Amino acid sequence: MSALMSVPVAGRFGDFGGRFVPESLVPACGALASAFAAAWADPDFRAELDDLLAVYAGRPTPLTPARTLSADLGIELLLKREDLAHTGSHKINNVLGQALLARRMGKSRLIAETGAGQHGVATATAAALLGLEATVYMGERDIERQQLNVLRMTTLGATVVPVTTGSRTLKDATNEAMRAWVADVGDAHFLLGSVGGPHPYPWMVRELQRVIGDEARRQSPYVPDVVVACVGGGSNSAGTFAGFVDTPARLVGVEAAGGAAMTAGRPGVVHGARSMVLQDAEGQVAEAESIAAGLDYPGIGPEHAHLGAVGRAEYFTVSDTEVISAVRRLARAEGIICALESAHAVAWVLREAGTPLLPTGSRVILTLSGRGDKDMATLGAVA
Amino acid sequence: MSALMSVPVAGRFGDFGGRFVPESLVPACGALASAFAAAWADPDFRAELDDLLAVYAGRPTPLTPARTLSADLGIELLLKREDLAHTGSHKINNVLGQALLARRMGKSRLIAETGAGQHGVATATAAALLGLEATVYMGERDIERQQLNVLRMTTLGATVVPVTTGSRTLKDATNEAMRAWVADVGDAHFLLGSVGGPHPYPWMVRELQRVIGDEARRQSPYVPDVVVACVGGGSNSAGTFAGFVDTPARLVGVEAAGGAAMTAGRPGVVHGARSMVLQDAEGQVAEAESIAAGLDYPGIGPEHAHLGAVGRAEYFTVSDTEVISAVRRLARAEGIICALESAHAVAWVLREAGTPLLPTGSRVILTLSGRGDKDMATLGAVA
Amino acid sequence: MTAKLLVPYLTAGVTENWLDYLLAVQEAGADAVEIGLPFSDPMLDGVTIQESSDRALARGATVASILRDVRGVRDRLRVPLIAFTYANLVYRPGPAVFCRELADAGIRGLIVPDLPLDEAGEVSRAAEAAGVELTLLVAPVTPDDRLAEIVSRSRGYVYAISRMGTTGERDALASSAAALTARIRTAQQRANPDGRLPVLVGFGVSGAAQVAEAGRAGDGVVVGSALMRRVLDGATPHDLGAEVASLRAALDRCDQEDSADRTAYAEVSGHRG
Amino acid sequence: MTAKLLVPYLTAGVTENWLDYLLAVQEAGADAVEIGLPFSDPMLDGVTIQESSDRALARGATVASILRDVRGVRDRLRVPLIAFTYANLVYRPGPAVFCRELADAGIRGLIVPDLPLDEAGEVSRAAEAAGVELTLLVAPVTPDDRLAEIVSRSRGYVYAISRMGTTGERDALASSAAALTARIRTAQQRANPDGRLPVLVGFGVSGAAQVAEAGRAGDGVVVGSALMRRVLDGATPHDLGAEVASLRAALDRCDQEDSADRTAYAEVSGHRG
Ligand SMILES: Cc1ncc(COP(=O)(O)O)c(C=O)c1O
Ligand SMILES: Cc1ncc(COP(=O)(O)O)c(C=O)c1O
Repeated sequence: MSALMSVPVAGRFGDFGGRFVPESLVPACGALASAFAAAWADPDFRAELDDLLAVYAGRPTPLTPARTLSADLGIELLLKREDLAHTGSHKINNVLGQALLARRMGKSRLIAETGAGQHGVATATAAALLGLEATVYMGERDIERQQLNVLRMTTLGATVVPVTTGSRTLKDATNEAMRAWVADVGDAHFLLGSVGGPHPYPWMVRELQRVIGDEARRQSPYVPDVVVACVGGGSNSAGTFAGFVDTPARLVGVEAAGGAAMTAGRPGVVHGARSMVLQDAEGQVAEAESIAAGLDYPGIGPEHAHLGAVGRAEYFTVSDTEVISAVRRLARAEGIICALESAHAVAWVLREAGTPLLPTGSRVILTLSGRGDKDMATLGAVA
Repeated sequence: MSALMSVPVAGRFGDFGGRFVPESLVPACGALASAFAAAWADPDFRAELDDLLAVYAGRPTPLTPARTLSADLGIELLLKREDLAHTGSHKINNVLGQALLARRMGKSRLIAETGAGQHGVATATAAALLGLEATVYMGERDIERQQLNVLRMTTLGATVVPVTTGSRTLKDATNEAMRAWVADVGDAHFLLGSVGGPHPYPWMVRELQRVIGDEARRQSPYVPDVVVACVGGGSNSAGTFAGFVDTPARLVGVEAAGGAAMTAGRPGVVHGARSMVLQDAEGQVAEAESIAAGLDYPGIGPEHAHLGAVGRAEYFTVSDTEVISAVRRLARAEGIICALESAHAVAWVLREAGTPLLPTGSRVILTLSGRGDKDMATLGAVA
Repeated sequence: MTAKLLVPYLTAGVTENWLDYLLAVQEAGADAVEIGLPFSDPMLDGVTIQESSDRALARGATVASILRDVRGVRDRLRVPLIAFTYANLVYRPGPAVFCRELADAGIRGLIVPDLPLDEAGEVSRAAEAAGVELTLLVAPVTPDDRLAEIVSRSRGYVYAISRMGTTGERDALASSAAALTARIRTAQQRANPDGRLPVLVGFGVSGAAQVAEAGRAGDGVVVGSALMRRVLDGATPHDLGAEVASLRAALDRCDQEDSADRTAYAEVSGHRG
Repeated sequence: MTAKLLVPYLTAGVTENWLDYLLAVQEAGADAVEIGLPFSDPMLDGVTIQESSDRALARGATVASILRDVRGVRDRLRVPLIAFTYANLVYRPGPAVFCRELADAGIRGLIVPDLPLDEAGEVSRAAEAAGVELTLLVAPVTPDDRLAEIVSRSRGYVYAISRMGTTGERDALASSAAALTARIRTAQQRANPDGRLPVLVGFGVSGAAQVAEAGRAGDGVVVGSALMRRVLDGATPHDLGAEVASLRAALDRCDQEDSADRTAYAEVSGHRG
């Protein structure tokens, strides 16, 4: 099983992955793959990153027993607390790694796409820390519903560019970011926020996020029965799964019902990789529709497509309504307000505990990918 | 020197402190003092609290070198990162301790006052975690400028009661909370958020916050020349100072120019303790006026009054304008958006670095008491 | 005549003509009047007295101006005045100065609700030196030994807090009132069987029925918020006098029904007779 | 006549009468026409072609409807058509099916900008089997060895991306265009000195001057955004024909000035003659 998660040959995860990018980007992707491989094998680079993760980003994040919910649901639930990481989500793990890499490659600018704004905030943060410029592309619709994060990015000195095309969400922001990269591929590093995109991104981002799973594995008193995480592009889940893929633990990814590439999509090519994609019969990419801006994305990282195809991981969906009550229930039971994205994983556990999918007595590790401050306005509006 | 910080005899810190409360509250204060003394001496209680602080609240928080600012300012600046603690500020340290104590005392309700809302959020959090009820009093003016935290509290299941009297800020919220406590002293614990109030609060809250200073002392490679923290009621500073009071480090508290009890106040009695108080010639308490809701308070904990009187700690003020640029400068230099409250400490360092107050080459530990998400709307408005 | 004591509370300075209210309640049968020196942060007061305090402060009332007012009507006052205020107003000028000023204005007593027994030493000495009676408060939760100590250190009256909570009108008088006055009497009996201070019941007493009930429990009753509510709502001094007169009547009725176990408080109180 | 090639680009389905634009540019002297099959996420296109694609999709244009349209005017078409679209539209039905459908509609070539050399195998085989020419793209940043490989695998033309960036009008033609076409010719020379594919220069070419410049650099030029901008702004087929005619004239002028180093592309291109 562990071979599933190793370095993908030619950027492939089984039938998925690859590098479907304009010729103008091919050399840059190649250079990035080599640079990351070299850096990842370089103990100095690893040490610098580990140090930043510890003294700057607050790692390790705790593994918190959810005592009340566990008792209520008849399971043992442990929460991996990425909500406590600096900037408020797991996104910082990836961003610090890539920003260090960009500096090592002599780049002066970071370009990023963002949905919920967490990746944008993390990118702006790393740029400030390392003295790089940052330009963040964000759909107009996401700008409206994630005002807090827009203010955070500009306070950090980043330029936020509103994207007005298509569904005005993450998919379109990603298109714009890639266009911007094509135009400045020499000076800019495209700091992709999840495990999608052309090789080496799916592999690199999963490696940078595996700290979640590796830590949880070390912190947990046992190998759990089930490991569960929400899935947007799939980075927090990929990072979590990486720590458990070689154990008997079941791996569960939870998608937004309105953005369920695994559950409702078909194989396709978007944003540089072959993976599962929400699309119509002709191949036009569908617009995702979820209350969680970070899951409002019609694609998913290719490794998930592969893990799903070979049956190593299972994928389910939950509805916006379930998600809203999950945020509230977790808040009231455990005193933790998680992000709407993360609440997808919680909602699945709440729904399935005691069913054959999650039998009573199950030991569960759930990654809380981020905190919910950014979502308070949205939640207030549906109160 | 360490005697300064020991258990205050009869609740006194030199000329300051005491228990100036209605007779109706005297027995409750007495019971609380005994209960805390017993709990604090009980290894089981300490172990339970330490466990919660670690696996739930994310302690220890890092001590982050501020590399860019250090280079720019010609000092060595280390940041104690309470912004990374669960709920986003140091307030959780105190709240978890008092909530555990309340449960141990058989109380079913928590009553709290809040200014910036951080203490209210922390209280709502601990109440949810431990299955207690929470009622939080908050000035109407603070409710307006800290909307995010109001939504967080209600999401956590707390009742937020708007206070419409006086300056409609923290002082008035504290009055209301004490009134509510008088009316329900049997079932309710008054979970005071800072080192003010009647004995045992100033001592108890400082003990619960000393984890900040103790950790920083352990994490720092050296005893710093200067330890600096912002001062509202004075809890994050008291907790920080506690770790260094027996060293040669200078202790510096930074107040809001508009709420400078130490710098512009005189001895007086408010909210149960004799301390320094902003007041007029007759003794009417002044309304503080600061951009930082958490520092909008005319009083200060009695231990600070004492540390100031005996010269062990120094107190300075910074203006709202300096605070706003400090938030921005820290964000752009280090990728950390701190709370407006915490930015007071930063602003002082920015202003004084290289002056006789903070000579070039100084080694400084600065407590960042909280994160700035809650202040983004305020900051956006003054952009 | 040795009736139950009726002690109205008035926030000093609440209106320009606040002295008219003072004189009106005196005429209506008050045995003494508590005058509130308004404080910015009246921690133990409910909304009504907060509002009257805010109004007085907004009008520019100060301790000095109030004492000046009081001195102005000194020769028309036949009942004792008791100042009710918070510790910070006492400490700011210093307890000695503060108490001397009260005495100079002819004020007989002082109540400081946020100054419990343990903190009262300095003010107590200053009051005594100035000839001002510092009345201490007892609460339903005060334990017996502490209660005995308070009773022995209190001057003028003993103030029985009828309920846990702030000042302010309530629907019914708490049962704790009677229990508390009984405990206070026991302590008084034990300490000094021959003479004792009157026990005033206060905090949330409103309306004739409650006044009568409180009167039965103690030696007298303090009525504050119920009166200040009327003032805030626009009652004239004459209106307020009528209100106090009706409370007086209710109290006297209860007193007669109850005369069997009446105490000869006139002999122990410095305030009447 | 062996002039420089002029290849206009049109987003298929952008208006109901889009075929009129197609026929008009043919009449105005186009040597071939790229027809864009609109895709929801045109990653390599600038705002103009994004907007035309969105408009076509909003009108309900599909690959099937477009191919139907094309079949309808087949007998009036004298120049080859080249489909320009993104990989997902090719993979959804499968490359074999997709390419057969193109061929059935009489479409001669295919360009897929997000299908670089390394990923092109399957589509390339399917295209060949269906008799469709899969034209590959070369970018200024493409290294020499890779460029040689692309040149040898490209069919129909070699597409030289004139600049780093998306499609869309620019103020000036990048100097990288001439450098790139020179490198491509060197590679072609080395591989097959006797015959070679025409090199088309595209991306951001607009206006007569840039067309002439691009024509001098390569064997022909693709003009897309500059034309689609006019269509979006309301130009009629006649207007667009006039525009293309003026570009044709500019290109021919440059061609004559430049005739010394002209290549006999007619002999190597499958598209003309
Ligand atoms: C808190 C949080 N969780 C999850 C996601 C989804 O991304 P991924 O699936 O890559 O972890 C996001 C994306 O913005 C996010 O902000
Ligand atoms: C982030 C933060 N820092 C500081 C303070 C001031 O409190 P203290 O001086 O007790 O630390 C507050 C109070 O709300 C706060 O929220």
